[in-house]
This record gives sequence, C-alpha cells and structure tokens, in this order.
Amino acid sequence: MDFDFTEDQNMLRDLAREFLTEQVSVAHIREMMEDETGYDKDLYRRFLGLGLIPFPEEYGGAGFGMVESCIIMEEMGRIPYPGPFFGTVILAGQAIIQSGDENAMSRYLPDMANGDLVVSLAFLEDSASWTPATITATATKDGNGYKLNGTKRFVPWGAQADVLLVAARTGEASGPDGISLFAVQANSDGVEATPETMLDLNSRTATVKFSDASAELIGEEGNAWAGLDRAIQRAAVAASAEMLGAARRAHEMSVDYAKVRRQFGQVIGQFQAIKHKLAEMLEQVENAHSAAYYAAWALDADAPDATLAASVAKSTANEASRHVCGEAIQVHGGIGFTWEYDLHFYWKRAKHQEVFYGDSDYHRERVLQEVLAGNVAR
Amino acid sequence: MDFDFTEDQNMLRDLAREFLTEQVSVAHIREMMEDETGYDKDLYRRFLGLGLIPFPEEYGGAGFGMVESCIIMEEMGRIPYPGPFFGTVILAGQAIIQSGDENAMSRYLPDMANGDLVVSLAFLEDSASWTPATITATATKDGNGYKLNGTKRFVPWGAQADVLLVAARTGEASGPDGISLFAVQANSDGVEATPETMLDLNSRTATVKFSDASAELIGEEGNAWAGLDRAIQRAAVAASAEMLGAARRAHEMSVDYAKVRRQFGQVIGQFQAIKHKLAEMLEQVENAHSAAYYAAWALDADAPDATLAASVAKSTANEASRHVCGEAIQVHGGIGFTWEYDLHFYWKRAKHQEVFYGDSDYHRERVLQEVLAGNVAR
Amino acid sequence: MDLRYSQEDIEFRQKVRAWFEENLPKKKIESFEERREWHRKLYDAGFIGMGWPKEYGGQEARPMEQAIVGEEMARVNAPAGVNGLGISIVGPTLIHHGTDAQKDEHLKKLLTGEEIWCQLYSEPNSGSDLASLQCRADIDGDNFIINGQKIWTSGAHNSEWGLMLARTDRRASKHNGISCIMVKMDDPGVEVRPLKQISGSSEFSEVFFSDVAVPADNLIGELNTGWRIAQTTLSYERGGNTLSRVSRLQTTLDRLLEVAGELRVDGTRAIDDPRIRQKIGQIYSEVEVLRYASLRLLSKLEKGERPGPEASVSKLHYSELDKRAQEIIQEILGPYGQQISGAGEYAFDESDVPYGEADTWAYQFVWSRAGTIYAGSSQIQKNIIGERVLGLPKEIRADRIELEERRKEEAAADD
Amino acid sequence: MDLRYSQEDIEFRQKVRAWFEENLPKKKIESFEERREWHRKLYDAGFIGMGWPKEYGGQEARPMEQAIVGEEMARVNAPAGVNGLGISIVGPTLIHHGTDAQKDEHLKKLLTGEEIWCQLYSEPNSGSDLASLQCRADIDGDNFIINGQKIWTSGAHNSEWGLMLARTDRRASKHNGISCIMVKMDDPGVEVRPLKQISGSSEFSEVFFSDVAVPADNLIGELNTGWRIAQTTLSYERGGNTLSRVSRLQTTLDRLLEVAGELRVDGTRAIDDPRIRQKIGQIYSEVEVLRYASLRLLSKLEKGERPGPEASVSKLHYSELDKRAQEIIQEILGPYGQQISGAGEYAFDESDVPYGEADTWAYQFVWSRAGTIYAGSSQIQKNIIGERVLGLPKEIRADRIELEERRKEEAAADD
Repeated sequence: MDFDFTEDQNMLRDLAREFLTEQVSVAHIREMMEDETGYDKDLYRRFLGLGLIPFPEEYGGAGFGMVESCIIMEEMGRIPYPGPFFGTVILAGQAIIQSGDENAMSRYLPDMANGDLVVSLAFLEDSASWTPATITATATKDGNGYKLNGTKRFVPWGAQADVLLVAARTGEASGPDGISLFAVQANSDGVEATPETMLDLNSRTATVKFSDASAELIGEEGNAWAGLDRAIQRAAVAASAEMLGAARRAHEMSVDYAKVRRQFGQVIGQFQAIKHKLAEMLEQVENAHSAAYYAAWALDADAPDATLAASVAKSTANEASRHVCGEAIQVHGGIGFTWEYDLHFYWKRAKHQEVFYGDSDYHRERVLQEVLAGNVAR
Repeated sequence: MDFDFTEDQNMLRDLAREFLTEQVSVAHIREMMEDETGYDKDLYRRFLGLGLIPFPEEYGGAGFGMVESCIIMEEMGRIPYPGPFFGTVILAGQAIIQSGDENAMSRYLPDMANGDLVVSLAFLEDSASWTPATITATATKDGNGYKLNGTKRFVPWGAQADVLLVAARTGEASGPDGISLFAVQANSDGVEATPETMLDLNSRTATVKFSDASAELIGEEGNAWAGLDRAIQRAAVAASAEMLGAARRAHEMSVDYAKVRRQFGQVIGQFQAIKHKLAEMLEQVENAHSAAYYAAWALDADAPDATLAASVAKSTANEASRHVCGEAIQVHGGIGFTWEYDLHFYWKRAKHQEVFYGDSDYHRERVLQEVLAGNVAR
Repeated sequence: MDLRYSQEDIEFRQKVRAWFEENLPKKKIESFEERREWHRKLYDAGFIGMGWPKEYGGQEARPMEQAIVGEEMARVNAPAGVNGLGISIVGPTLIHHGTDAQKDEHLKKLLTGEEIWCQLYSEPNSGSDLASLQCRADIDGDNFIINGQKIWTSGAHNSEWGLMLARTDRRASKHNGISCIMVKMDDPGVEVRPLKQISGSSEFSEVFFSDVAVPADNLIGELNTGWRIAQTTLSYERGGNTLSRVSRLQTTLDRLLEVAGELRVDGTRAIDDPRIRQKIGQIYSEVEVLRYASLRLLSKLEKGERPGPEASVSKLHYSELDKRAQEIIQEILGPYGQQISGAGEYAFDESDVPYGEADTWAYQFVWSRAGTIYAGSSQIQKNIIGERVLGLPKEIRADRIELEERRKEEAAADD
Repeated sequence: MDLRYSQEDIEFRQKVRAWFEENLPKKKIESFEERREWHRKLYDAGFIGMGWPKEYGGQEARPMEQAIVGEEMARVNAPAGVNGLGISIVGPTLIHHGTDAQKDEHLKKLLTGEEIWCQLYSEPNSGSDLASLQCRADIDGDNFIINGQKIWTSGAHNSEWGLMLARTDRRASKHNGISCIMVKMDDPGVEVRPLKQISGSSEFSEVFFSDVAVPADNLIGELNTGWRIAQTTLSYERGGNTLSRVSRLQTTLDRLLEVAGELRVDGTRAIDDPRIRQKIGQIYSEVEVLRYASLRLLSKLEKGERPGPEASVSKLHYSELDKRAQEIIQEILGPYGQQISGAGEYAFDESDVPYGEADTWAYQFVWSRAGTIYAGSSQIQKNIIGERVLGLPKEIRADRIELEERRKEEAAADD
C-alpha cells in the first residue's frame, strides 16, 4: 500500500511543471484568449517533444498509464494550459486505444504524439449527455467507407482538429448496441465546424455538422460503446486531475494573498472567517487529490471498483473545484473579480471541465449503479 | 401591504406566551418524556380554556385563521409544548373543517375545543408519504356504517386519542378518487394502537391497526381527498410556524450563550467563527418567519398562490430549522450535547416536524407543479 | 397582517405598466447619449428620484410606489436610466450637508441626468476597511491638491463629477482625518483607466489623481467630517430595489422553465427529470422567500420605519441566494449555460423581452460572484449582523488595539 | 503508487478474519465484567495495544496491521474492548514520562484491562481552551490536595484510576502551572456523576474532587510540566481507527441500501427514486473518498511519517462527513429514521450483524453531532489547519494580548 508517487512519477511532474511554468506565461494565456486558433502550435509540439505521452511505446508514447496522465493534467490545470493536449492526447487518444483497433492506433497515435495531428472526439449532441441514448448521428455504408450525418456539439478543439473521431449509429436507434466509431478528415466535404465561445475562453469547442461526410470505421461496426465508455471514463478522471490542479493553485493563491492583504490593521488570514474558509478549501483539495489518484490507479490496475472510483473522482473534483475556486474569489474580494488578476483562469477552467465527461448528477447515479452491481473494492 | 401583526394578533401571542412560559416548565417537559400518557390533561384543558381555538365561532372556536394558528404554534415551538394541541386542534380540526361536513363539525369540534375530546388524523401508512397513493386502508359499507381495515403509521398521539379520523379507500385502488374520511371511536373493537418511541420523546405517535372496526363516514363517500389535502397543507404551514418557534428559541439561546461563555480570554461571540454562524442563523430564522406567515396569510386570503406558498413555507422551515438547531448545538459545544441542557428539545421537535406533512423533497416537487400550473402570485 | 396591495397601489401599478408598454424603447440602446435621452423620459414621467423632496425636483413617493416602478421596469427588462449613484448617494448628501450654492448648482442637473456623478470612495488597499483610505487632499491656499488612487469607480468614464472621500489630516485617527469633496472628472491630473472584470466587461474603473487642484469651495460639510457624512448618508430611495431584484430573478426562472421544457436529455424533457425538478423547485422557493421578505421590508418602510443594520440581513440574503441560484442554473443547463455565443434556442438573450437589455446565462453566473463582495462583503455583513443586530461584542482586532494604545499614550502624555 | 495490499497484509487479514469468525461472542455483552473478559481474549490474540513496544507487552505492529484489525472488528460489528483511553493515552504517557516504579505498577494491568483508566482533562469552563483549567492540586507535605471539577470524563464510573491535569501553580501563566497526576477514583472525596447525553445515554460523567489527598509520588514527570506532557503525548496507535471508521460507515450504507430496496413509497421502491439515488450516490462517494484518504494516511504512517497538524484535516473530514451523511440518511428514511422503538423491518438494529452491538438510525444521527465538538471542535481544527498547515498568522485573541501585556509589565518591573 503506497499512495505516494514513484521517483519516476515525481520526475515526470517536475519536468511538466518546469516546462509549463517557464513556457506558458500569463501573457501567453491572455494572448491565446484573443487568438483565432486559440493555441500556439510550436509550443504544443515542444511540450509533446518532452515525450510525456500516455500512449503505448510502440505508437510513440512513453507507456504511461492513468496515474501519469493525471500528473500531467494536474500540472496543466495549475497553469491552466491553453491548447489541445487534453482533447487530442487524452480524449481522442483513449478513444483510439480503447477501441482496440491496432490499425487505427498505428495510423494515428504516432502523429498525435509528435504533434503533426490534432484529433478530437465528437461525441455530444443536442442533449449534451454522456449516455448511449445521446448518439443519434448515423453512418451508412458507402463502398469501402461510410457516409456520416448528424450534428455534434461542444467538440473540444473541434474547429482546430485535423481528424474528428465521431460516435454514430450504424444499427439500433438507441441503447449501447449499434454505436460505431469513425474517423473523419476535418477538411473533407460535408464537414462544417462552427466555433462556440465558452466561459473559459481558453477551452475551445465547436459545433460540427456532418452532411454525407466520408468516414472510416474504427474498431468493429456496432460495437464501439464499451470502448467509448472506457475512454470517457478515463477522460473524466484526467479532467478531475486538471480541476484538482486548478483548485490547488487557486487555493495557494488565496493563502498567499491572505498572508499579505491587510485590512483593519492586520492581514486578512488572521480573521477566522478567512482562515476557516482556507482550511475547508484545503480539505476539499486533498479529497480531490485522494479521489483522482485512487481512480487513476484503479483504472491502471484494472481493479474491480475502477468504474466506481472514476465516478467518485469526477463528482468529488467537480464539487471541490467549484467550491474552492469560488471561495478563492470571495477570499480575494474585489481584486479577485478583475480580469487582470489571474484567479479567474482557474475558476473558469474548473467550471468548464465540471460539465464535461459527466456532471455530478451523472456520476452519482453511476456510483449507485456500480454499488448495486457489486463492483466495489471490498 | 402590511406584514405586521394586528393588535389583536399581538395580544393573542402575548396571551399564549404568558401561559406557556409560566405553566409549561422545563421540569414538566422532562416529566412528560417519562410519562406514559405524555401530556397533562388538566394543563391541556386550561390552555384550551384561554379560548385560542382556530375553529369557527359557532363550533366553540375563536374564528381564528391560519395566521393566528401560526402564532400559537410558533409559541408552542418555543417551549416546546408536549401535548396533543397540534394533533387535535390543527390537524384533526382542519380535517373536519375542510371536509365541509357540518354534522361532523357540530358533533366533534365543540368537544375538541373544550378538551373533552382528543382527536387525531390517521393518514400515513407503510410508505410514509403524503400523496393519494399512500392510502390503501379500505372501508366497506356495513349497515348504516362502515367496517374499516388497514394499518396506519405515525398517528400523532394515536394511542391517546378518543377519536381517530381515518383516510381509507371506498373506491379505486390508487389516485385521489375513492378516498373517504371516517371517524372511528378509539375504544371500539378492532382498533389496536401501539405507541412508537420517536427521537422527540415529547412528540407521541402510534401505529394503529384497524380490523373490521366500525367507522362513521365524514363528508361524501369517495370525495375526501381535496379536503384532506387542504388540511395537510394547513398542518404543514402550522408545523412550519412551530419549527420557526423552535429555531428562533435555539438561536436566542445560542446568542445568549455566545455572550457569556468565555474561552481564550474572551467571550466566544467575539470569534468570527461563532459570530458569523449566528448571523447566518438569524437570516434563516427570518426567512422562515417570512415564509410561514406569508403562507398563512395566503391560505386565509384564498390567494391564487396559497398552495405554492404553503409548500415554500414548509420546505423553508424544514431547512432553516434543521440548520439553525444543528448549528446551535455546535455553538454551544459540549454543554449543548447534554440531556440536562434544554437545547435538544428544540432540535428534536424541529426534526420531528421536518418529516411530517411533507418533507423538503415533497414540497419542492409541489412548488414546481404549482408553478407549471400557473398558480402563482404575479 | 394584510398582504394585499392597496387599491391605490394597484392603480399606480396599472398606470406605470401602461406607461412602459407605450414608451419602452423599440430598439436596443447603444450609446450613452441614447441612454441619457431615455433617462430624461423616465424623469419626465416621474420615475426618477421618486423619493426626493419635492423642493429639489423629487416626488416624495412612498416606498411602495418606488418598489412598484422598480418591479415594473424589471418585469419588462426596461433599460436603466443614468446617474444611479448620483441620485441615490450624491444628491442626498448635498441636500443634507451641501451649501445653498452647491445645491443650486448641482441638484437639478443631477436629477435630470445632465450631470453624471461617480463615487470616489474605495482604494486598492481599502476594501472592507474603507476608513483606511490614503488618497490625500492637501490644503494649498484656496485649493485642495489631490493625489492618490481610487478603484471600483462605477461609470467613471461617463461622469462629469465625482464625490470623493480623501484624507485631509494624516495625524488624526483614521476616521477623523477624512473629508468629503466634489471633484470634476475632466480636471487636469485626473486619469480614468477602465478595469476589466472577469465577465470580460468593464463596469468599473481605476481613477488616478496627480496634483489635481480642486477649489476649497468644493468641500461638503466641515473639514475632517467626511467619514461621518459618508456613514450617515441618507438615501431617499426606500425600497426601490426590493421588488426589482425579485423580478429579475423571476424573469431568469421563467426563461429557465422554458429551456427546461425544450431541452431533451436522452429523449426526455429536462423538466420531467425528478432531479432537475428538485433543483428548480428549490430555486423557485428561495426566490419566493426573497419576495416575501421584500414585502415584509416594504411594509416596514411604508410605516416610516428605517431598517438600520437589519438591511445587512437583506443584503446577505439576496446576494448569497443569487450565487446559489446561478450555480444551480448552471447545473441544469450544463455546457449550454457556459456558452457565450452560439447557444441557439437555449440562450438567455433570446428571451421574450426583445427590447430590453441582453444578457447571457454565463454573464449572470459570473456577476452572481460580485454581489457577495461589493457594497460590503458577506463577511462584513455578518459582522454587522452579529454586532449591531444580535448585540455580540466587537471582535478583538489589530486596529482597535492600536487605537486603544494610542488613547492610553495620549492620556499618559496629558498627565 | 501501488494501492494493493501486500501479500503479508492479505494473509494477516485472513488470520484476523478467521479469528473473529471463531471467537466473536455468540450473545450480546451485557455487563462490564463480560466486556473485560472479551478484552482479555482480544489481548491474548494480540489485538490490544498492538502498537506498544514489546518490552511493555505490546506487539510493535505496523500501522497497516492495526488498521486491518480495526477494520475487521468494525466489519463484523465486534464489541470493543475496555480501557481505550488507558491504552491510547495513559500508557504512552507513562512509558515516556513515568518512573520505573510507575511503569512496573501500571503498564501491564492497564493493557490487560485489569486496571481501567479515565482521562481527567476537561472542565466546565475549559472546553476548547483546555489550558485555562482551574482544578487545583496543592502540595501539602507528601500529598497533593485536589479540589475542583472535571467534565466529559469518559467511562469514569468503571475506572480505577484517572490521569489528571491540575493547576499546581496559580501565579504562573496558564500553560506553565499545570501538572500531570495519577488519581485513584475510589479515593475519599472523589464523586462521579453520570452526565446524560442528548441521545439519552450516559457515556460521560462529571467528576467532583473535594480535598482529595493524592501521594506526591503520583506526579508524572516534573512539577508544572503537565501541559507539555499532555501536548506531546505520543500514541502508539497509528492508523488503528482509520479504516474502522470507513468500515462502520459502509455497514451503515449497506443497511441503508437494503432498507431503500424494501421501503416502497407509493408503489415504487425507494431505491428506484432518482432523487434518493442521488442522495445515496453522494454519501457513498463521500465514504469512498474517506476510504481513499485513509489509505493515503496509512501509506504515510507505514513509512514512519508522523502526520502532525495534517491529522486535523482528517478529523475535520470524517466528523463533518459523518454529520452530512447522517442528515441525508434521515432525509431518505423519513419518520422511520427517527423511530427509537418499533421500526420493524426498517430498523438499523436488525442488521445482519446479530452478535455485535445494537444501534438505531436515531442514535447514529444524534451521535454524528458529537464528532464535530469533541476532541477539538471543527472550529479548533480549522484554526490548527490555518495556522500550522497553511502558515497563516495566529489570530489576535484576548488571552494572547494579556500574555503580551504581562510580559511587558514583567520586563518593566525588571528594569
């Protein structure tokens, strides 16, 4: 029983933190808010160049598991990094890996690992939910390939992606059966991406409309759901780590501020109202840490309670980061409400990730399902 | 627009408070916890003798409405009074009044008003819910009367009542139609009451089993639901006032304690942790006051939003009194956790009333139903 | 206890409602000058400075009338007038503490919107602890020379004048060396820098003062009595906001109910999901309680009672409620709640109030974070409630100990 | 990072589980003597004082082994042994600060349950502020003469001995005049009065001392160093409670799931109501997080790290979580949750742990209110976290100012 990180994991964290803090300045983050593309391709490539890629080694990765993914995402949450790392490497990467399709892996993963290819997963539709019933886009056989029709919402970096992985129906009208996964070249005919502006200006999404777009099957026809579900679960845990990073950073800023900001002749951290808030925030941050890394380990270890743990992690991180980042604004007072002060970055990033890959309601329901199914650790 | 009480209402409050604080000592309350009957009949009669009865004047009442009922119940919550006033005068009284059956009114109300008769409403069954579907007890015609069968749970003062009003089905198997109201003499054959011990030892309830018990119809056969629903709504609002009284008293005790209890060389009310808690508690008490009396007025005035307001009042009082009484224990520390200190009376009374006449979930759902039906004030 | 509106109030409301039906701008107000025109129209209708004494151009309207106008404006999402702070704070200060010349010069213009005022109180290091302000006004012949910085100045870029609190005696204790001074915002040495909020908009500014010369005649009241003037500022607006706050929240809830009726989650309407029903039921209940509490407050105001520290309960209530409500709304709307553009049929700005002021769910959400910070943070309100309403002793605080020590030293020096 | 139990731990757990399967009492323990017998059995099995040094009768067991025994006991709802405070607090104090004679006399008896101890620390006016205690021990020849009152003494009526903090120098500052003394509970002048809790039960007592003569040899450590002794008390029980807390909550949740599967609300099982599913899902998640956090703590302990102030985070976490969880359980169970007798098929005490200790939902609910008050209230824990973990400066407090002033006066007097 060892809950600490290994030496390799600590080195990985140091490497990621050093690069991100040195290379991703506040000025850069603010610049990217106004930028049309929203991220710096060169910077993105250079980060990937560190080799911190949670892909199997044979496809250009470092063989990292979820614990390592979470370490990287926690560090990204502390910045917070503006760019398609999460969308490409975690979300789309897992969608391909969990599909089990080795052809797709060798075709896409190496280029994703070196930054030549930005890939995203187009999953959500109008109902913006994470259950199989959400998927109504359809794909029909057309020669060697497929023709894809439907509209996907909130596709992460959907307007910047080179390839879109799309969940669509080839069979039944609802339920997990009959869902297939496809790869669509973003520049092909019948693909139209419209950027959406979100509260977190550094988290880009798009509505993508497919009209008879040419699509290539990944994995088996009609059997994509299980892999997609595993990929989304892993995305949820990695997002939990990102929110943890954002919350911990917001908490640290608040503690630092409370030590220097003076009101009524004393630093505000001497007031119980502030001191106790900061103590409660610490408890929540530590809980989010325990939950995110337990889940990451459970997924890596294929533990019987891995799905349960993933849902516990996401709902815990959702609530913790919402509370911690919100209270951080309160602790800061007026300055915390200004655009010039960086605190809102964290609040907005956490809020963004809160609603994706399952909100708290979704994950609480899933926790109960897993418990009733007996998929627990005991 | 006048949210203040009238002079008459203030006098009524003074009268009730004077009697209750002088006559219902802490020693008496503690004695009643151990008492088999659970209340002092003479004291009960003497309270009724003050004439503060919210029945129509022609049936021995003072013609009071819900505002007056709430004033009395708020004062009872401040003690909190151990006895069947709420069960008999408010709950059973309203069940009879709202039935519209004038025979039943003249037969029962005057004796209830002078204390000769303790009456209760036997409504809940195993599912402990407040919707029509709850009612599965049945009554079948038998000569001039009816034979009643079924088991009722959590009947307020059900083991002490002389007469039990029982909601039972004479028609359809579920839904609001086919529900009738009956009067059953508690000492008749086929009635068996088993006391239940509840967290609040001063709030007595019983499981009452009816086996072919002779029952007398009140109102029209099969049409009792609307009246029962109105009665339960009024009970909910009166219970809100009782919880308000308990919460306000717990808050007052906490403020007083925080002014004298010294720790670390100062009174604890000087610590922000305590001061801010007490401020939040005040806000919640005041909200419960606004909500309870608005609802009482709306019911008296037959306002279009009366049902909405009743549900707002109960869910508000539920949450406020739960929070305020719970925090009162925290403010008091160890002493608040002792049997000898009176604070737990309020906490337990509020907790008791929280689950009856609709919990917060029930009333939030009902609020939405009323809003969707357009039954709002605007 | 009678919570019906009086016949007089009902008729007044009908009149107000009819006026807005007829006069509500048919297109969106774009420029500040258009808004000034609209303000003048509101003024002519008698809806501006309603509580002011008649001799200064007001209506001496009852609190309920003020509340009704506020509510009706919120109901139709009518654009606001201009010079809100001027009318609510500067005017009453001048009426009570100004000279006749000051009153003649400013009061009428202030009311009609000819003269826009801002409030120069807060400083970067004086947030909750306003009395620690450092901006200096040094006497130099017939002038004050002003140096320092103000922050959180609302509408500074549109203002002709500012009402300033400045330190005029640096040796006095912190509450006793402050004066209240009128400053022209286009004077040399005044620089306004808009401050962007986390909503992306700029409702506030920083204002910098470098050797700004202001005539000594611009002093309001006595020298060094500014703190007392600021603390006792008497507003004539009684209850004007109480119902409009509720009304705005109700408009939000109406739209939320519409969206929840349209949004289909996995084939089911959101409004049919018991979990979402609970959430909406909860917010709706809380907003109703705010309405009841507002009516209770109005009822007191109508009787001429002045809610003193109890106003802190009200501030705490609505600002914290707004925060809770917006969090729950975000839970219900999911990603749609965070969309600033492109939310289509689920957007807030496509509500059925087409001529009013646009908004988004995200903007409402962000701003709900401000209410518990500005105008006395929730922490400050809880202190006020604890000390002035519940009578708990003041907390032991560094500045109070210093004050105490200084008093002792002075007493010792006197011996 | 590897969260699997080691092979050694798995085998140890199997051994422990087997032992309890075989030895768990077949009927309810009624008397204190029966419990003492059961304790002796636990001791013989090596499950008592597991963390103690071997030379004093302990096992020097690893934290994980202690946690596993705790967890397994909670899993089968096994009755507790006796002398919990004696073993966790008194013994370690004697080992570190006692004389050889004191150790020889007490340690073995204490471990086997032959000698039951209680802790005489708290006083009515010294709750969170323990160092302000007033109970006096005056030196009189070879004796201390003890006068005063203690409160919240757990198990006082069954105790042979008590470990007392008493004031031995009333002129010294409050932390410097306290001594640590062993008191025999049947000495003349000691009176134990049970204190009834709001649960109706009496787990604690008040203890009154009137001219109780105690031999001076009963002093532990130096005179007037009692506060330091109490503050640095080193427990050998590391992690023993971490998993048992989780296990108890899981037992509660298991039963809740059963009840929610049986209870039919209007024809539907409670467990099928989406609102109730959310509530259970939430508690379950929170308990899982407590389990993860406990494993994280255990992992630190296994490496010999001593969690100092971080233990406050853990205390705050589980005590507040228990309070939240019990409130939600009450919401789900409605009136059934408040039934003390007669709850029939929905009762907690009819769980499938027939030989363990009975309980009710109501009892659990009431006791969840104690956790955030005893052993350092949540307010105190937050102070500790704020100051010792986050490094925020101490708050300005009356006793600190007094201390400061006294120091100044003393310095002035020295001149």
